[in-house]
Amino acid sequence: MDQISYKLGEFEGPMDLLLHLIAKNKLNINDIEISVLIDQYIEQIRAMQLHDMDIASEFLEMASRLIYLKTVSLLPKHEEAEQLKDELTTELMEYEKCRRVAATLSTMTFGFNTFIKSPENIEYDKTYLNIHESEKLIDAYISAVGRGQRKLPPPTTVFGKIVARKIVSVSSKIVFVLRKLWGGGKKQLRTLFDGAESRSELVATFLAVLELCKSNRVYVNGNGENAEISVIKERNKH
Amino acid sequence: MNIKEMVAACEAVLFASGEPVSLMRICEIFEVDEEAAEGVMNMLSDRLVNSDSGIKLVKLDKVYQLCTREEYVEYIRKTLDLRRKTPLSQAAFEVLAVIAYNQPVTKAYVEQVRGVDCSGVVSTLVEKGLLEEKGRLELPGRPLIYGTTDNFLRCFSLKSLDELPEVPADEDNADANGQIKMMDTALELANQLAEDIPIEED
Amino acid sequence: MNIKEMVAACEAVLFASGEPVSLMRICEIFEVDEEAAEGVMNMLSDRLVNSDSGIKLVKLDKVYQLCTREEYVEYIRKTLDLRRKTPLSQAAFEVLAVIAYNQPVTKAYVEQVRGVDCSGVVSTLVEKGLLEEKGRLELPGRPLIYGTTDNFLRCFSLKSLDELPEVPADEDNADANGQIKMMDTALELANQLAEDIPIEED
Repeated sequence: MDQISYKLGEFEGPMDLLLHLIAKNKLNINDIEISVLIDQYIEQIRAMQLHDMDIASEFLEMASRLIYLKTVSLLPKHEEAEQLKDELTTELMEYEKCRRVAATLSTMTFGFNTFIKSPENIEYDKTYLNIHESEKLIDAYISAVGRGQRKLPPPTTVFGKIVARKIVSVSSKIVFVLRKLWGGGKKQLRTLFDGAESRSELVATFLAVLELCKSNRVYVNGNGENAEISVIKERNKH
Repeated sequence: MNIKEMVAACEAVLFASGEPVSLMRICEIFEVDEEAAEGVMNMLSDRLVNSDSGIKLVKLDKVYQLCTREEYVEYIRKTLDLRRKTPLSQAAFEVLAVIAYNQPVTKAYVEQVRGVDCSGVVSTLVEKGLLEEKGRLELPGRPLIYGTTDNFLRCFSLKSLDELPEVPADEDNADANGQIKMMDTALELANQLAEDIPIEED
Repeated sequence: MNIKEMVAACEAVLFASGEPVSLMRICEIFEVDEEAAEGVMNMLSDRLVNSDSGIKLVKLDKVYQLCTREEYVEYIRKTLDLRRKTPLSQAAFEVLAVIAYNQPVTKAYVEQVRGVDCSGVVSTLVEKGLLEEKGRLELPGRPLIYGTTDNFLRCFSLKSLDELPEVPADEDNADANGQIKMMDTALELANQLAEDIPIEED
């Protein structure tokens, strides 16, 4: 490889590195040649390791994700690989958009050249004057501590992961949704959630619907979260 | 009190407060209606310009604030002993971009888009007064949600969030890609569902 | 730089620094001699007077400072007084509630519960007379502990802390709440998804 002289610090994260590689290899972001990308990414990480650099866990996480993607691409059935690739593509496009906006913002920093003044140091009675209902305190307390009155809320990263990572049963739910739509009729979206037994099942069903939308297999139409939402099978695939 | 005095008094109030002062506050202080207050503010702004003042009046959403004119930045930097030329890091611009266009959002959302942890950057931006807490999301763990501040508007010379530049067109995806359209429908749906979830604001 | 610009630049420097600036410092910043600097300062002072500004230049010994004109003090007082009526932010309410129900507690405790730094909020609440220091904890670092004040009781119409409304017991949403709760959960998650999926706004 020609130039493995980058420092990890030059990249804002694994996504940044991936976009760099995509640009460098003139790959089409909508249809990435995944094997090229993966090889180069791994090579970068290796090079960094060789240079004894501290590699942030995010880079390693992405590496393992890519390796997994490459592995499933080798399987005779490509469905999961396609899904994972779509997911990665969407994320990359989104991050690319973020970078473009950031670039625009960074040209608009003229206002940083203006300065404001600190407030005059005038001594005055700052005692709070408003009167509130004492119930306001309950709301605020519940808001701070949470409904379950946990002492410590789980870190927000937990939620990133729920969505970032596929919950194992999504593919089973895709089958479930398609089976429900067998024959091409319409169904109320809500009914897909009937009989769900756990939170993760609900998540999986919802993700399955999104996945199916994404891959053009179902069509969602209607307004509001109520009755009008229906799921239609788009084509007779079976 | 004649109008000239009122302009001067407003200037004194803005000067002393340092922080942005809302139009409503001005109305309360001087016991005038919004229109009159706005008129006074415009006069103050004009006078500052016409008298070649080093200070200008900026309007952000519905608040007003006095600040120095850009052209004198160097002298102020010299006085205050400030060295830094680039105001923010690349990471900071990215975090601001995600939050400005999607606010209010959780840190987890920003991390999701950028693929890296950004607690540090977010708290720095809160310290710099560019971001602030906007409440919590009604979700387990009740994550905090963040949005931009009036100071953000001032720093990026925006009058309001409506003036945020459009997301630059994406040539590659512009050609009607069915895939993306479908995704949009799914997004719309998710969005509609989301609308019914209360978000607490302060 | 012409003389008008220099006057404006000096004004900007004095404005941004907030504190008195010495003549010597002005000379350094603008690379002029004392006489020239004094000339500029006099021009600035005159311009402020002639343009009926609410701000004036004060000279003390060889130090200069911008400040508001005395005749407008009343309005500034009024502004400050009105500020006392600005309702608390959501963050402030949360900090107050956490302390009210668990007092006396350290700032660290509140931060642990809320998951974010809240030094700023705590000191604002102390200033507003809603919280006060209640001593120190006998722990390494001897952290301060905080509790609520009599003014807090007044603001929430409470006779004593015993009257604090009870936080409703949590009806442990894990068990047997049936379909409706499940759907709520799904909607909440949909919200989360909506948040995590890019939505373009124009």
